[in-house]
Amino acid sequence: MTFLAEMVYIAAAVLFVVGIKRMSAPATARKGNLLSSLGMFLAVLGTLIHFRILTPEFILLGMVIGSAAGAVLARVVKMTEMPQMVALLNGFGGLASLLVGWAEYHKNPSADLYTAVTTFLTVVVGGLTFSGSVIAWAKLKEVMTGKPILFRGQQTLNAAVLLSVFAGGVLFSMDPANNYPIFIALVGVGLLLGVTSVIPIGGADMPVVISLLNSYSGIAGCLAGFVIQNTVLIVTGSLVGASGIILTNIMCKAMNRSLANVLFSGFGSVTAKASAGEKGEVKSLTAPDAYALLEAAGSVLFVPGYGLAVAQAQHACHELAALLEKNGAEVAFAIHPVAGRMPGHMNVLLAEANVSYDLLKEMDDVNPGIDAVDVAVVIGANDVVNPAAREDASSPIFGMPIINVDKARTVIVMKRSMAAGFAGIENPLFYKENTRMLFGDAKAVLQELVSEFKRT
Amino acid sequence: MDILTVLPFLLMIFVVAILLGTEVISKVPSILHTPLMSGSNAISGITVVAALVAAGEGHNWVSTLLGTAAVAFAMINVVGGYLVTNRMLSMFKKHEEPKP
Amino acid sequence: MPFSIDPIYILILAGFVGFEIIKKVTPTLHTPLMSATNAISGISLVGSLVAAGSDHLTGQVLGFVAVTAATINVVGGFMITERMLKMFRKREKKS
Amino acid sequence: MNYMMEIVYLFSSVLFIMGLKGLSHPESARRGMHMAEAGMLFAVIGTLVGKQIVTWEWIIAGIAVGSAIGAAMAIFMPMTAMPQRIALSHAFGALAAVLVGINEYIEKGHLGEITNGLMGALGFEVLFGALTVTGSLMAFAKLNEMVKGAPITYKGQNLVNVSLFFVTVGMFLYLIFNPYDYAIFYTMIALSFLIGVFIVLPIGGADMPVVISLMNSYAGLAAAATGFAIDNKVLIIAGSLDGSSGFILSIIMSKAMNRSFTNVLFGAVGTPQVDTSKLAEERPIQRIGIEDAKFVLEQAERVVVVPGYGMAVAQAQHTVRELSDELEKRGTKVEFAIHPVAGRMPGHMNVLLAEANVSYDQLLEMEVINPTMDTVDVCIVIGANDVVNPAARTEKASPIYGMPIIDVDKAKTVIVMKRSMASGFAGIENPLFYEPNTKMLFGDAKNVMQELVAEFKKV
Repeated sequence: MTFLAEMVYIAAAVLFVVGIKRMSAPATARKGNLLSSLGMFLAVLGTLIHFRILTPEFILLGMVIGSAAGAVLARVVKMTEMPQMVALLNGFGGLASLLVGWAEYHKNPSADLYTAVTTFLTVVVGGLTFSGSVIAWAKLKEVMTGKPILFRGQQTLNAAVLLSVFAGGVLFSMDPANNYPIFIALVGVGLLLGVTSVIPIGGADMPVVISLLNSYSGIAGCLAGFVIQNTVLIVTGSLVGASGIILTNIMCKAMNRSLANVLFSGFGSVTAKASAGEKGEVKSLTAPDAYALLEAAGSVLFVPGYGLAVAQAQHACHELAALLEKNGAEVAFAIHPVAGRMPGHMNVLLAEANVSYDLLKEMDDVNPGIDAVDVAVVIGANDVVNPAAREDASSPIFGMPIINVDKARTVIVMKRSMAAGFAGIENPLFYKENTRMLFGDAKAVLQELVSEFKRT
Repeated sequence: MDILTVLPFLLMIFVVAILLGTEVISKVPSILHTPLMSGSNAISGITVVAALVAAGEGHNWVSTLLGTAAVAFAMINVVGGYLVTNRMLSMFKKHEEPKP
Repeated sequence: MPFSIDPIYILILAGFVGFEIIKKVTPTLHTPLMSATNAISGISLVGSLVAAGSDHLTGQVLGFVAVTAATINVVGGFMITERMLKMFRKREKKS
Repeated sequence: MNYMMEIVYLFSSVLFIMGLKGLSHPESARRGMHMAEAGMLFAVIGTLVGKQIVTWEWIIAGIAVGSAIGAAMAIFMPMTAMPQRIALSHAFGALAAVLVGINEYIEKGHLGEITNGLMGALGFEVLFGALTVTGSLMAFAKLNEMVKGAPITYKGQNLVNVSLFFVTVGMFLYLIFNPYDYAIFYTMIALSFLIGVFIVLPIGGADMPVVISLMNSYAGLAAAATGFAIDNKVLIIAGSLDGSSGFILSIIMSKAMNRSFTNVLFGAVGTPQVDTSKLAEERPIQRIGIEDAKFVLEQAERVVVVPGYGMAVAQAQHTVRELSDELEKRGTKVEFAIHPVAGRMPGHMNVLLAEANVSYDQLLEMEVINPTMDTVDVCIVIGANDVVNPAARTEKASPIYGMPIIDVDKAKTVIVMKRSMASGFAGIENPLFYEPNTKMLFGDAKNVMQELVAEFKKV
């Protein structure tokens, strides 16, 4: 490896780190993205110039196809479909690492132990990332059922697959030169592992899974870096790996679950224990009543859930917020960490609808001052505002951090009907003294409110 | 050994360590800035590692002399730095329960 | 290639850096963060380039697919991140 | 270099990082430092075992002498002398680096193995090292008042410094391409010793925190350069951790003093800036006696103490803590507002108060206390002056305009303890003293405090 290429790699690594660092505030984030793409450009340029690359036409063809596909994907994808897109991209990352490992092995089958072990790990992690991401993508896209797929002997099967990965790995590493078939089998088993580990996970747990696969794709890249002894791959791979793990951890905490619980239990399906002893009475109200409430409010807090995005009501919501602001009310949006389908998803959806980012507040910032809020409007969110998480020790979501809307002076809950939420847990919020239910489709109701405001 | 062959690795390590240092240290609250300084000073006494080799390889008396002096100075940093940091940090206590 | 400890140094240091930096990213930007790191992990493009540039057919084919997959990541990832970040605007001054 | 030793080094590096990370909270700080200590132990043992060490006597002698001196300094130095200790210790660390560098140069010179790259690393090592040695010694002398603390300036100073600097850098560049020119090598070292003296001479005592932090950074860089010279990663990591720590601290310090980096290095401020921005109308000041002060404090629900270096000089921190205990016994909430440059090095004041048994959750940073200043009943300013000077906020003509200050003037009542009406270190008039809600309590900080405590105990 030439000296100059290594220097270019160092510059690229720094650009990546600085780029991510800039992500810590919306104002600097775009510059950061630009910097890290510059880093990528440098890394590619350095590699192309300083390796004796014999057949550039294949490379160029691959890069043209890849760029075109990537650009098209990036242009057309809807913001609600971000999770699918990211899942797919994770998959491609894993696939690329898998193929690099394979090509490296093919080029030099009689490698030493170190190279054999790292190659085997690269291929398995890369394959698992690829197939796992494809399954996650299919689930999110609803090509296949979002429900956990459970069958008898599943645990046994998983254990068997895992065991065969290890056994195969050991066999392969002992004598890589004569074990091409075992290598191919390992590729297959790695792919199988991705499938078996993602199918039992339900749609609600997808944020965790995507974050985890994100981390895996980084780890796969990092391992590939070990195979070809390339520093910039190791640095960036571990950056991405760390990022994914941190996000996974945040997601798990926000959902009050342990990682092991998500991976092995298939939670999304079960539970549904209606534990509300006295239900109390539900007070519903109509759009004009809600208008009167909002019109008089000095501060309004919107709590959007994924239901809002499904109804494509974020634009109507923004319009209402703007009208309320014009009316002199203080408006903010409280975003639960798991709102949406991947980390930070809801923020993007609201940003798309032109909501200013200084109105987007994190749960931890909103909760302490929530008793000063006049009206909290819950749209399409359920579990993340369920006070049972705070009060009812027997509830399955007990201990999960929630947005304490029940402490606001008045709560308006927009909901289609009284059906329980995604996780099937009864929500005592609906029966609280200060809660008013506003039934109907979120978008239609919001539009009604907007026109109510405009009339005056 | 020509340093140019290992330089890239070393530089990469240097750069990444600088980035890391900046991140870790910018989180130290100003309460602990003095212990931070004496602590990181003790850490930089790691020069002792190089000094040990210089003193102990026994090539000639100049090396031994220079090396020994270096060992002594570096050890002042290491021992003194850690001890004094420890002494300072042991002073940072939370309130005891109010006496009855 | 012989075993060397150097890459392990770099791995561990970079891991620490990653943790420190990413912990500070605001939750508001978690989705862009993820798509950006995704694009960055397309760095396996570097490895793919070497593979695709080798002198035997299998390597070329594997490398070709790898280059394609990695480039999708790189280009798609950066572009979508840019697109998202463009949406995060501060409120304009009210007229 | 064998694997085992490299792995030990790697382990040490990780321990160092975790150690510094631990410092982000007083709770975890000591455990962190224990980790860093263990890291150092491993690194030393690893080197002794892994390298082909032939002679032991000298190593043992060096370790014994160094440990004894270090331990003695650590145990017996008073906390107010912390900046001096740190300055000295920078000098020692840098000296060790210089010696190692010279040795490497001699040995490799004998073998004829100095490549251009190696020379580059060695050059950095001895340059930074030598400059840090004399620079820190100068700082030490100034802090210890062996050399006068005021800036020493003369005509053409900047010209001399700049030309010295360029000559040295020129020699360094020459050496990279002609590494075997021994005379130039040693002259370069001598010159950088000189540079160290010259760059600290014109810097005043008030700017010492910045200088110490900067020296800290240089000492770290010298260690990192050593790592490059002998291909040792743990030196690079530890050195760059130290380097970045010093760098961050000097930036924080410069910001807190409202000065730019270059300003500190070349401006020779700290020179009593002739400041004639006297207040237009001489307003009367209000004095207050001990008994009245006690009365005011007794009524207060929230008291904030703003200590300055004057308090430490008067050794009044223990009495201050006694007063705070008395007040807390009465149900008053007592806090300490610490300006980043209070004391003589970063975070110095916190250590002094911690030594006097003040709980660390009572020590608040400037940014934390300022927003709630208007709910403070009484603010006691002891031996601080510029860091509470509202002119920094209001008066554009003031030399400290723009410097972040603790907004004591927003508290309901301010009691300023001061020896006399003389202006502070920087010689800047303080309009705080003439504010209607300010009461002046003249006298020696320690005596006044003791009287105040006695007054409280009387009841």
